[in-house]
Amino acid sequence: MTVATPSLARGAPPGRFSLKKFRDFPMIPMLILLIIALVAIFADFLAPYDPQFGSLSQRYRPPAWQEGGSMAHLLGTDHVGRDVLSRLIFGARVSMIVGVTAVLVAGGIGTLLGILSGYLGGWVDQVIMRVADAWLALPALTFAIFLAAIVGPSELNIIIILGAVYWTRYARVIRGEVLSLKQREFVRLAIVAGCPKRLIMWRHILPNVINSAVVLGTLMLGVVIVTEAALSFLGVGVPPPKPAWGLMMADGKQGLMVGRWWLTVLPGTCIMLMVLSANLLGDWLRVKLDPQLRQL
Amino acid sequence: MRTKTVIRLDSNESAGTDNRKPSKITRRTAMALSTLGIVELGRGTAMAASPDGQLTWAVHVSLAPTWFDPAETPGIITPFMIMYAMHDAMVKPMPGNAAEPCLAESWKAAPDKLSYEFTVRAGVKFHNGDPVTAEDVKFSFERYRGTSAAMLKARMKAVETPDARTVRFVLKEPWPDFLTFYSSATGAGWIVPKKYVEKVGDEQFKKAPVGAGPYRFVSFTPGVELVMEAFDGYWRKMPTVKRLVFRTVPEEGTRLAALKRGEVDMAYSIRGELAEDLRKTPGLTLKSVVIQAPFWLYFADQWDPKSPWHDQRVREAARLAIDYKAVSEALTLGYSPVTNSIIPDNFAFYWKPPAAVYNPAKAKELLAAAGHGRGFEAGDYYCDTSYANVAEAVINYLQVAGIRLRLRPLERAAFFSSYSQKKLKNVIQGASGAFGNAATRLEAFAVKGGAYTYGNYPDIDDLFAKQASELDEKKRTELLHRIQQIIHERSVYAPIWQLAFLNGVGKRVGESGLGLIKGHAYSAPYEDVTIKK
Amino acid sequence: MAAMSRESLLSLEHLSAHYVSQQGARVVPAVEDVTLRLGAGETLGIVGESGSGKSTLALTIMRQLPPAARIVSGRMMFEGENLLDKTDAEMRHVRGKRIAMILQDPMASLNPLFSIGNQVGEPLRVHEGASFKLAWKRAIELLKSVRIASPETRVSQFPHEMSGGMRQRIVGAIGISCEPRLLIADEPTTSLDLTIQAQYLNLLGDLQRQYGLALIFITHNLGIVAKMCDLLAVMYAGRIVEQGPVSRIFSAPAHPYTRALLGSIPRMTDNRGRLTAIEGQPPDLSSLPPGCAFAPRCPAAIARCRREAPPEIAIDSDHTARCWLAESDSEAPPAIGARARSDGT
Amino acid sequence: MKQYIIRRTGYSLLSLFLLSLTIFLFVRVTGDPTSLLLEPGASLEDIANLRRQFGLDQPLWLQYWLFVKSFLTGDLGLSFYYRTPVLDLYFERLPNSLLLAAVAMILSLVIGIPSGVLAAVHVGGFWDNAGKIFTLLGLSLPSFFIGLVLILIFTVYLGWLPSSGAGTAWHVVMPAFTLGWYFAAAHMRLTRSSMLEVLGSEYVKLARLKGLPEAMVVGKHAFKNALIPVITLAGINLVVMINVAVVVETVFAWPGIGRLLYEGITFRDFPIVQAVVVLGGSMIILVNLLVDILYAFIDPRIRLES
Repeated sequence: MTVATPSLARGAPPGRFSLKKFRDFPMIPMLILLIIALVAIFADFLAPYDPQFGSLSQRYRPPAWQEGGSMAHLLGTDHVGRDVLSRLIFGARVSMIVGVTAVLVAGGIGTLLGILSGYLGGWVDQVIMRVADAWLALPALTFAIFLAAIVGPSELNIIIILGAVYWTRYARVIRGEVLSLKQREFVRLAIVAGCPKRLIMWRHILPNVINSAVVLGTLMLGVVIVTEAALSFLGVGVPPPKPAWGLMMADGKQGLMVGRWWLTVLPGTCIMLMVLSANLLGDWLRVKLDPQLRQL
Repeated sequence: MRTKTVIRLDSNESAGTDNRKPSKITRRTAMALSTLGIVELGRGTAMAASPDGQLTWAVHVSLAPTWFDPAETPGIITPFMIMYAMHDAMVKPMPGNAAEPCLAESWKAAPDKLSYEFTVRAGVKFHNGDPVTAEDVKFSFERYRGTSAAMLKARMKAVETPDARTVRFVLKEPWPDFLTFYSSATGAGWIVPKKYVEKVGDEQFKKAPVGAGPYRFVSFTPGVELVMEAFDGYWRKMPTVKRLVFRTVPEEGTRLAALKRGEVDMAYSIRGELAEDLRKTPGLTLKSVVIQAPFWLYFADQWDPKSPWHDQRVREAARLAIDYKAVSEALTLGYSPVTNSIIPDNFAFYWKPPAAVYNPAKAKELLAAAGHGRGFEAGDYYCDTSYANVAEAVINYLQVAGIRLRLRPLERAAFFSSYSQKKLKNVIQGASGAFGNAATRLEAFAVKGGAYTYGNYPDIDDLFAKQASELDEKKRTELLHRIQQIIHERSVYAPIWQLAFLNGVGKRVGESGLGLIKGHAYSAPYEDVTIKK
Repeated sequence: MAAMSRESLLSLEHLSAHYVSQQGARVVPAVEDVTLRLGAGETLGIVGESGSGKSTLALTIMRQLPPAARIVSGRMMFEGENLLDKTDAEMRHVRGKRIAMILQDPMASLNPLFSIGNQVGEPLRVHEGASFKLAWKRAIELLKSVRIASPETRVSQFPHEMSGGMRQRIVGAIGISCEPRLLIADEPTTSLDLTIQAQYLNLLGDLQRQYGLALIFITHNLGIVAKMCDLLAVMYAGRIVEQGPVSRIFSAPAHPYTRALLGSIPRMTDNRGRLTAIEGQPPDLSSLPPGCAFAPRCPAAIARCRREAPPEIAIDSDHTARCWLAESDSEAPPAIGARARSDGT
Repeated sequence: MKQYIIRRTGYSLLSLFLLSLTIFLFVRVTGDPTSLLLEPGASLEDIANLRRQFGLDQPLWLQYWLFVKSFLTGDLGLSFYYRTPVLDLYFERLPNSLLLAAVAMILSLVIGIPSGVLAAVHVGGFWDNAGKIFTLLGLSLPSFFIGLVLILIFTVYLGWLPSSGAGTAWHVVMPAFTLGWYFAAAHMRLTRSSMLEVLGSEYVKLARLKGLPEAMVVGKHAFKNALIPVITLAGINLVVMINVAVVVETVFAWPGIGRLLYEGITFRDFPIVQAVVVLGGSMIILVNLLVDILYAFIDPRIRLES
């Protein structure tokens, strides 16, 4: 896909012969993400059934092409007779919202604290990094269950949980970036010029770490969605009957043993496609925007 | 109920471990037969064969050492899974009899109902060889600190031991439920060896428990497995299986896989789809046990005049809108009986209500009459996450009728603490497997001040107060039946089903012990469990 | 100064190296039709703007191009052998032993995880089978010869403990460790400050005399060329547009581009001196104009320049230029130099 | 260096304090253990009795103080559920967890690092793409799914491997693979990108120009440098493994710390949750410290810092 010779491409001044032109934009991943996003937006028009309700008499219909399936339920039905296709379609919305928002929350908190920590240094840095350490030691699951108990289960809750769990990754990476940015001339110049700290962080530091945050975000999207599935497995994920891909997999896991593959394989494929696309896009962005970014 | 094929172990050729002294066996057998008067005499002598082989259970929960000590029995069913093996009680539920004399040979209540006198069975021994005496019985009662311990002791004036085989419980005032509590609702009647416990202390006792049950403790690894071995001095009969192993396997699918591969012989709690698969797998059998855990919908807002749930017609409509049989069929293959009551059908004072009806048309009518012809927003539907699948099915039916609810599954701990702290509203999907009788259940769930009562009806409270002091069994039964009837008529609850516990049994198992004792979820009595020859 | 030896150490004949995209759809001629000769002990300076192909040319000589690049045609004679005929394994023994190269960034050229002695002695161990101990001893000597103070302690230290100038000298030591016949230095002094730069250039000069090295200097800095080199090649858009003895070119540049460069010689005080004094942007190598690549920026361009690319036209026996105007000898409009000068500050 | 370690340890203790306070409060805010150890419908008396037994009737600050004190004296109290000393439970499970984590980590590194190097050396080639697919599968499939599929194949259909439990080497295979795959992917990715970056560096270029054999360029000059971030990540991942391990341990009934914690949480077994989290935290801090020291050992630049 890429004729990568980073040594030549990196930091090339404008006009200089550059290999960037050889890097093809990852069309297919972008297209997949776009389709998922469109499906999520227009779920109401696309889904043939209400994703949250079904009839027990219709339960466990296999996909249409399999024996016993019918065109009425193209991708079959689940344990309470809900249409799998409709759930997948609405699941795109739930998973997208949960995934993207959680990444934004984690990214927002992490970037902010990372900048503060890296730029201000001293006790601020110590406090933020120690909190991050303590946070890291608090397993995501523990946190998830506690939060579910306090706030009650909801998508919002999952977003908060995932955001709260993953901000430390951003904070660490961004802090590292800021530390090296601080040594750069334009920042030093701004400091010498008496620019207030707030302004330096806002005007000089933030725009320069935003690339890393974006790249990290695309890579985190997959992690977040898979974590959501794990939480559902343990019963503290997106609450049923809301359709989310991870929840659908967790709900359908028993079907694996009895040949009801569509209950797990279909949402699993959706997750895979999304994670795959987000990662490929992230990889591309990483090379494009910031080849230095290695963490994760 | 089923005592037929219990003794199918005429295996003199069983692996050459036959080093028993025949005299001992005969004595024990004779004892068992004389007291029970069941089991075929002719076969009895064939039990001279020593226990053999090993059976392994895949258990769905983590085993806790507290379960090895009857004194700490919490009010949940699971500890009895182990207690039936390791210990024995004076009186306990056995096949066909909810209060069968075990370590007690017999008992009688004084005419004034102020004292109960038990005779300890002669010649019964603990695993360490000590005889079971009246002292042990007294000690065990006084040592007991599990569920309802405070209440038991508060009502007790004295525990007397006139001789080594006689124990007399003297009550402060008549208490009709004493035997219920002593025999099944608590662990107070399960006997531990006084001398041994006093010698080793409570901590050590849990590490190396000694009891009077059919199996003695061998080893325990928390979270992994418990191993027990047949106790050849068990009074009732010689167990036929040498070793019992209980392995914790939390994931349902894994339990089934282990069963299929023959790693375990029995797997507890195999639900829904997996149960279907189990049923189809040659060599494996599905064994369902109905346990004392009814499920229900509780209309928490019914006392709030502003709530639509205040209208009895709405509650009734909700009850009519749900096809309980179909739900049971879908989730437990139809094994969970639709009893239409919040009281387990094996409990004392249980009143059998009319069968549940599924009539969506009538439900709509009722709703229309109540002014909700086009349906209504009925609020939240709370449930324990582990039973969200039941909720999903139920909520679907209510939706069809026009009762639109939002499912709010809560993680188990959070659910039960919110439930009891009265923080939930609208509709609650509850369940209970607590021990006791109809009165104890009603106290918690229907009477003013009950731990899970969100509101009360004065007539019910009155009736309940009356029955509490009623000594006449018959009158008391009437009063309790009346309360249950009122609850049914007013649709205070919408009972869903009484949960069936579905288990898998492998091909090596002869008698699984499952379902022998009514209401008991697990294999028991273990001395009746056999391996197929 | 300009004593050309008849025996040439290195001679490149019509050498071309292209970057090819994976699908082969796009071709970037980074080095195009380069012909060069360099005798033993001589010093050649290669100058040109960024992206003109200087570094690619150096890497081509080393046969160490990035994977996307290929040598598409030409011959590359070194000590009588065509380097292009060599297998990769054979070529490996030329690299570092017979031809060595120094990279421009001394900060980044040393592996931070290995001691100086380890890295300086490495070529000896690889090419001459020296033992670690022997290589270590030799490394100390080499450090001494590049004038590193107290080499015995420095040798076991790590790159981050050295100053920039020291690191550059260490890189130099690595270059000469196997006493190569040719040393290619790719902008060796850009990141050094002035005094160090001067010291380093003196050092290289000394080493060259001491070991009889031929040197290829790749630089932006015409001042360095004037100081150090016998020969000069000016590159533009992958081609050598003018080459010859330094003195000749400096006194009578034949190509308008060279003239522009000379007009913008940075003063020695400006150590960052980039050759930016010419109007317009360097061309995009993947879409070169049909004629002379410099034509769009050339103040003296004629119609023919835009139609036809000029060949190397001999001005003198050892002075060539790729310019149609050079055919009719040097009648370059003097205005160019002047104008470039006025722009270039 | 010594000072650096001391300072680092001091800050770590601060983290530990924060952690203990957080977990102490969290666990108490969110549920009542008595409601889980008693069936709904239990009498209020029993509940109060149980609360007294657990010491939950004491004021919060006193409970916290007792917790800290017990921690410092090395006695972490009795589990509510097991009524066994928490420390016993912990150390009974620890070897299993360490075994699983170690095997999974080794597996992930043994698979991840070479395939990452291979992918970096053949960018865009077969190995790179194969690695990418492998990577993304490991990253995008929830581990319970992988676990159940493995059980389905190797236990139910083939009958080769035991479904669950611990004991023999065979028992470790499926859980370790399930756990290791996810991390193999992460390690492969990081090795690849860090390797690519190092391969593009000037010193690798110089190493090539020195005429070093490619194996030596990749193996000596590039690999060692590329390894630094991988080691850092592996250290952090050891921590993350505890999280992911909960699912794996549940699926395979692996008696590890993760499940102990999970059960502790679901039963609101305060002493267990507190102990596991705080002990786990200490371990994490230790690992981080070791990683830092190892890092300083590999990369001499850090040695000079303090």
